[in-house]
Amino acid sequence: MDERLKVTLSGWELDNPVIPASGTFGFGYEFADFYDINILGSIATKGTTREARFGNPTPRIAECERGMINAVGLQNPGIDKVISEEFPKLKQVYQKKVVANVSGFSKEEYVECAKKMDAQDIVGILEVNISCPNVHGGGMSFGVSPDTAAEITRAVKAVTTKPVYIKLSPNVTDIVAIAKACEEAGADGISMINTLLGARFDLRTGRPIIANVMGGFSGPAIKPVALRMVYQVYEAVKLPIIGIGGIASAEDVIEMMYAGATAVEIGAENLRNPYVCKEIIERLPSLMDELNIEKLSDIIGRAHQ
Amino acid sequence: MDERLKVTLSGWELDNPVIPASGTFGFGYEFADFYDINILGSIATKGTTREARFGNPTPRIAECERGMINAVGLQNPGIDKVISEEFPKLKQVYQKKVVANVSGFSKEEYVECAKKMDAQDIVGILEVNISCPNVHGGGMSFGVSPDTAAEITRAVKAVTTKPVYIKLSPNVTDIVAIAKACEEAGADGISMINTLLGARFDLRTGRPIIANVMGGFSGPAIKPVALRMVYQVYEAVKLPIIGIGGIASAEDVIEMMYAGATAVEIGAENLRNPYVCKEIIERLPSLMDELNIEKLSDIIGRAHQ
Amino acid sequence: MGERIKQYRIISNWNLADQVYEMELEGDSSWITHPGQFLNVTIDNAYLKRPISICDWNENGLTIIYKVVGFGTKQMSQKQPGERLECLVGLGNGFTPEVFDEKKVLLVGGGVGVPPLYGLAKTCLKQGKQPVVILGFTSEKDIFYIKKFADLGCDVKLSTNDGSQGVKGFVSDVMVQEGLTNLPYFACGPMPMLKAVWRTSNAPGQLSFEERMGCGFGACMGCSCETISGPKRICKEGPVLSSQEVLWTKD
Amino acid sequence: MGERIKQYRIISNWNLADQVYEMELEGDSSWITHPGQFLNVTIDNAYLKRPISICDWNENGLTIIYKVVGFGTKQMSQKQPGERLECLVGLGNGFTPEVFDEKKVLLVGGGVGVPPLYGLAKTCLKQGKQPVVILGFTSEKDIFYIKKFADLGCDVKLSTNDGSQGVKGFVSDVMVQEGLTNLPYFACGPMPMLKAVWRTSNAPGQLSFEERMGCGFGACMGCSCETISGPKRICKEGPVLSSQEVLWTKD
Ligand SMILES: Cc1cc2nc3c(=O)[nH]c(=O)nc-3n(C[C@H](O)[C@H](O)[C@H](O)COP(=O)(O)OP(=O)(O)OC[C@H]3O[C@@H](n4cnc5c(N)ncnc54)[C@H](O)[C@@H]3O)c2cc1C
Ligand SMILES: Cc1cc2nc3c(=O)[nH]c(=O)nc-3n(C[C@H](O)[C@H](O)[C@H](O)COP(=O)(O)OP(=O)(O)OC[C@H]3O[C@@H](n4cnc5c(N)ncnc54)[C@H](O)[C@@H]3O)c2cc1C
Ligand SMILES: Cc1cc2nc3c(=O)[nH]c(=O)nc-3n(C[C@H](O)[C@H](O)[C@H](O)COP(=O)(O)O)c2cc1C
Ligand SMILES: Cc1cc2nc3c(=O)[nH]c(=O)nc-3n(C[C@H](O)[C@H](O)[C@H](O)COP(=O)(O)O)c2cc1C
Ligand code: FES
Ligand code: FES
Repeated sequence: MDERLKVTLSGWELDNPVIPASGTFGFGYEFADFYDINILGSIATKGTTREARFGNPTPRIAECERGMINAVGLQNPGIDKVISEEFPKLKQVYQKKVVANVSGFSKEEYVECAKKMDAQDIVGILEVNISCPNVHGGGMSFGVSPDTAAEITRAVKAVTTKPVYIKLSPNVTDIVAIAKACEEAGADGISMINTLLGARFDLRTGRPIIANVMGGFSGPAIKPVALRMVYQVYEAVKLPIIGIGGIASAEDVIEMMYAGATAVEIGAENLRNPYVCKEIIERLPSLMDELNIEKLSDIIGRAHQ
Repeated sequence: MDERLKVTLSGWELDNPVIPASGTFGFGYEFADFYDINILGSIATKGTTREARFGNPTPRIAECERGMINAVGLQNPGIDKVISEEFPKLKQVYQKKVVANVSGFSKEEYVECAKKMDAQDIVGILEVNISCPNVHGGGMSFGVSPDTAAEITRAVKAVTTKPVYIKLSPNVTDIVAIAKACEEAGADGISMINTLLGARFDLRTGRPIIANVMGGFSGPAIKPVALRMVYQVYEAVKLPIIGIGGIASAEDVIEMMYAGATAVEIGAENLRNPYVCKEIIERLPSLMDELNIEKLSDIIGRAHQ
Repeated sequence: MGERIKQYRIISNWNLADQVYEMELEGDSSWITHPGQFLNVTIDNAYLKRPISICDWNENGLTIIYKVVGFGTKQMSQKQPGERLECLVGLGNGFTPEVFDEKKVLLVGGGVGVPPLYGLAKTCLKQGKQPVVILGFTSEKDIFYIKKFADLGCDVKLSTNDGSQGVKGFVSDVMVQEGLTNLPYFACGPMPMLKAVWRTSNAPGQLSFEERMGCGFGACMGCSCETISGPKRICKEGPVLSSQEVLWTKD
Repeated sequence: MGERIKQYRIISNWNLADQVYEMELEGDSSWITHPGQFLNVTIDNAYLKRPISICDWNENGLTIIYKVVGFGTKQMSQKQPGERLECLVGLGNGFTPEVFDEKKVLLVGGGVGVPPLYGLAKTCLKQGKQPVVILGFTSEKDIFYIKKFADLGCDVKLSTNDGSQGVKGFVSDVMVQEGLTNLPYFACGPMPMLKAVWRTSNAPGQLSFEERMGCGFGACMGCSCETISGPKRICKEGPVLSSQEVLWTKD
């Protein structure tokens, strides 16, 4: 473990800023087949809802240039089973705390999930996904308006003492307004970005590849959008940011931290290369040497200097 | 010329749906060095403003994975010189009509540009860019609200008999609402999408690569977003759509037409491969054979069937 | 390079039937425990890997059979002997013929669902079983591997949709005609074929499924299907599911 | 493949100085009309091409010199003789020494701004001119091509920033020390060097500029700069601009 990689999120010191993103790492233990997952900064667990969900019909996956679309639709066993089955399985192979990602289709559902997560020692940060574009939750998501984003933030903050990070949707006109609303409502941090809404069509049939037509587009292709939004939000709020979107290399981690991220999450790339987080953590020290970076924490927001 | 490639935009029959996108083909004549530009469906000319503009400071270009960021900022010689110098130069090497792209920083500027373009025989369609994210025109662009989009549409429609196509920005929460507002305000068609707002940072210095920090992100990386938006707008409005965003091959043209486009514009890819439009036009007939497509016009919106 | 990402050397790569190729790979096969498992092939300039079933294997390597249907399989078909193929390995549960006590078993394959049945046939024979094999193809030009199955000593039956060889019709027609509807079965092929086999048979069986995959190793939930015992990931709890788990109805 | 996208065969590609490589290419050079023109190199897995100046050319091909600074130039440095390099050609205006009547002219190059001056020196000599060449480098390890210029018969002067070889300081210091401030000049190098040369000289000259480019052939307006006679595209009206066009001030 390299001291130079340490970063701190709301008082929680991580060994390094590398966190697999929610939905691309299950509840972590699947990856113990590939490497010792205790080397990770933390793990953002699969988006959890009050009830068990199967999610959307298949096909749920489409390939894009340097990215992919998913329309998984929050498949998960429901919060009670996550707590009674998934977390215990994870604890057998993993000794750190997690970034627990929760989602909901009503304020009450968020609140209930947050309450239950609050009682879990393994939860280091509560990451509240107000943005999932895959789910037909009756109209637009909570994440597209400052008011509803603030409402969820306040409601969740009221029932937990864990640091609350609101995970923002990029499919909005003014992401800064939404981040500010979350800050004012008491959020402890911002996770950004969730997937862009995208679609692909089958060359042979002309039909949508995804059963639900549209899905969440992510991977290296979206990185410039993520970098831009992290940069904008860093300028506007004082909260720590977990930077997400298209990260696939140690170079990308550094670039995202320059933009303003304190830590990063890595999503789609885990699916294409299950070793990517390990490779990045191993590569960071020598890359820092090449770039004359003494401590990673020195470079957070360097682009703004 | 292959009859099977013909498509019709507001009564104007194009030999094929392939149109180089505004800002990536200058005023066309530069490309006459590469091939006979009369093979093109049409040409969307460089965004034109009332006064001459130098645009933004350099660097204005950054590379991305399967795409690029530009912050040119509407460099152009101003509408009078476009009419007195650029169009005549173009006419020497090109016999068809153009899609004349205009931009502005006030309603009056749009109106003035539209009036002047209206008198030009060479203009087949007036494409009104309400979305350029590069220009600091005092706050948000006209393209992010249905009201201002409709206002510009009405104002331009009032001064021209040319078909008016409104070019939409993808950097919005609800592109359908904006497209609908344009339809109600009398637009004859929709061009979509303009660039996504993006940023990149220099690995060595940590500084933004683009002098203006952010710029317009385009190229194959953004195609899934463009396809999704074209699909959504096709569902919601009855206007013809010129599909734009990440098109780089004949396959991409077909996919965009499945989503709902009647014709397409090709942007960034012209910069990376000046022959791309020619190659696509030449490839389309054999690809149509492979896919059992009799006439291109048959497949417009096939994804919605 | 992570240890479950393996480099294979291509020994041969040749055209077996219309658009269908057989590729022999030299490299690690120690991870293969059951026929019907698969690997995930890295494709240059494509974001996701491509899942392909193991057809056959020995201590030196393995064989895959694939059909060219798009960008990735096209690229595979253009590789030359001596070149390398990168694969993520150790994927899928595979067939478990040992769960059936019966000696006589039915193997039903359609199109590029045929390859995993070859390794399965070998495993069955090793377990002292007598496999009856029904292979279904669209047309004469698509047929491959009949002789390979016969050479193993299997009883092989053939159908083509257009009747250009073998029985005209579907594999399920052969099942009925030949009175094979009471044998424990193993099936791999397109979804309509799996459903037809499942409907036609009165016995239990194992079905190998396909789905568009994100990861292939259980992380993304991209490939899930609903079963009697809850959601299953085709790549992890599958691709082989028991006939008793599917949520289909018999009519 | 469009006709201005050319395939070159790499004849040699070797390390000339610290991170600096010289690459000899066999292929079409008929498009080269002036020293200082450039081509745009295709890089695998990169979206944009990379502009590199022509250093030297003859009827069989051309030579380029490049410094490894990132992804694209690194990839170029790893290419082996016999491999191909794809380039978009016919780019840029180039130097026009013929516009000056003076026999004695000054060529000033800094770092990887040196290469185009080599072709220019040859052209000057062909036109009966006597080039005085000042080459500036950061340090000893960065120096290249001094002997090549000397072998042509040029009067060569050297500066390094750290004084490890030649005059310690900048090329402009050499201009002053050697009394070369009244010669028509040609300069290529980093922006601060161009400015220093321009400020130091009392004569007219030609300056070759660099800018991040989108297309390299005049389509995108990515590379524009403002001049006395309006905006110019570095890739099309440049990269060489007259010293009388720049909008700098003398102090
Ligand atoms: C567990 C499993 C085992 C498989 N084993 C074999 C095998 O042994 N031999 C063989 O030829 N094929 C097999 N397939 C199918 C094979 O994975 C696809 O044909 C391949 O991924 C297509 O890649 P492409 O790049 O050529 O096609 P693309 O250009 O990606 O797509 C072309 C068409 O292929 C189909 N397709 C794409 N991705 C998948 C996918 N992940 N699963 C199923 N269909 C897809 C779609 O119909 C699509 O329209 C298997 C699939 C799975 C899930
Ligand atoms: C007209 C022209 C002629 C040139 N001639 C030469 C030459 O003869 N020899 C030589 O070594 N270099 C030359 N350059 C610079 C060369 O184009 C860049 O060094 C190269 O594009 C960097 O590519 P990369 O992928 O290695 O670096 P990247 O990874 O893309 O970037 C690394 C760094 O290189 C610089 N850079 C990137 N793109 C450009 C660009 N288009 N122009 C200038 N700097 C850039 C930036 O500082 C960046 O931080 C020339 C540039 C221009 C515009
Ligand atoms: C297959 C898949 C499933 C995802 N599921 C969730 C989820 O359950 N909750 C959530 O907040 N984000 C989810 N995401 C979004 C990612 O966490 C991440 O924000 C996004 O993919 C952008 O990062 P990337 O470009 O590195 O993939 C999912 C992404 C993918 C690819
Ligand atoms: C260098 C550059 C300049 C552009 N200038 C304009 C412009 O002047 N007016 C406009 O409406 N769009 C402009 N665009 C946007 C394109 O016309 C197009 O909408 C966008 O690039 C998406 O298409 P692409 O992915 O094919 O590049 C520009 C794009 C680029 C890359
Ligand atoms: S493909 Fe990712 S879980 Fe099956
Ligand atoms: S680089 Fe495109 S105009 Fe110069």
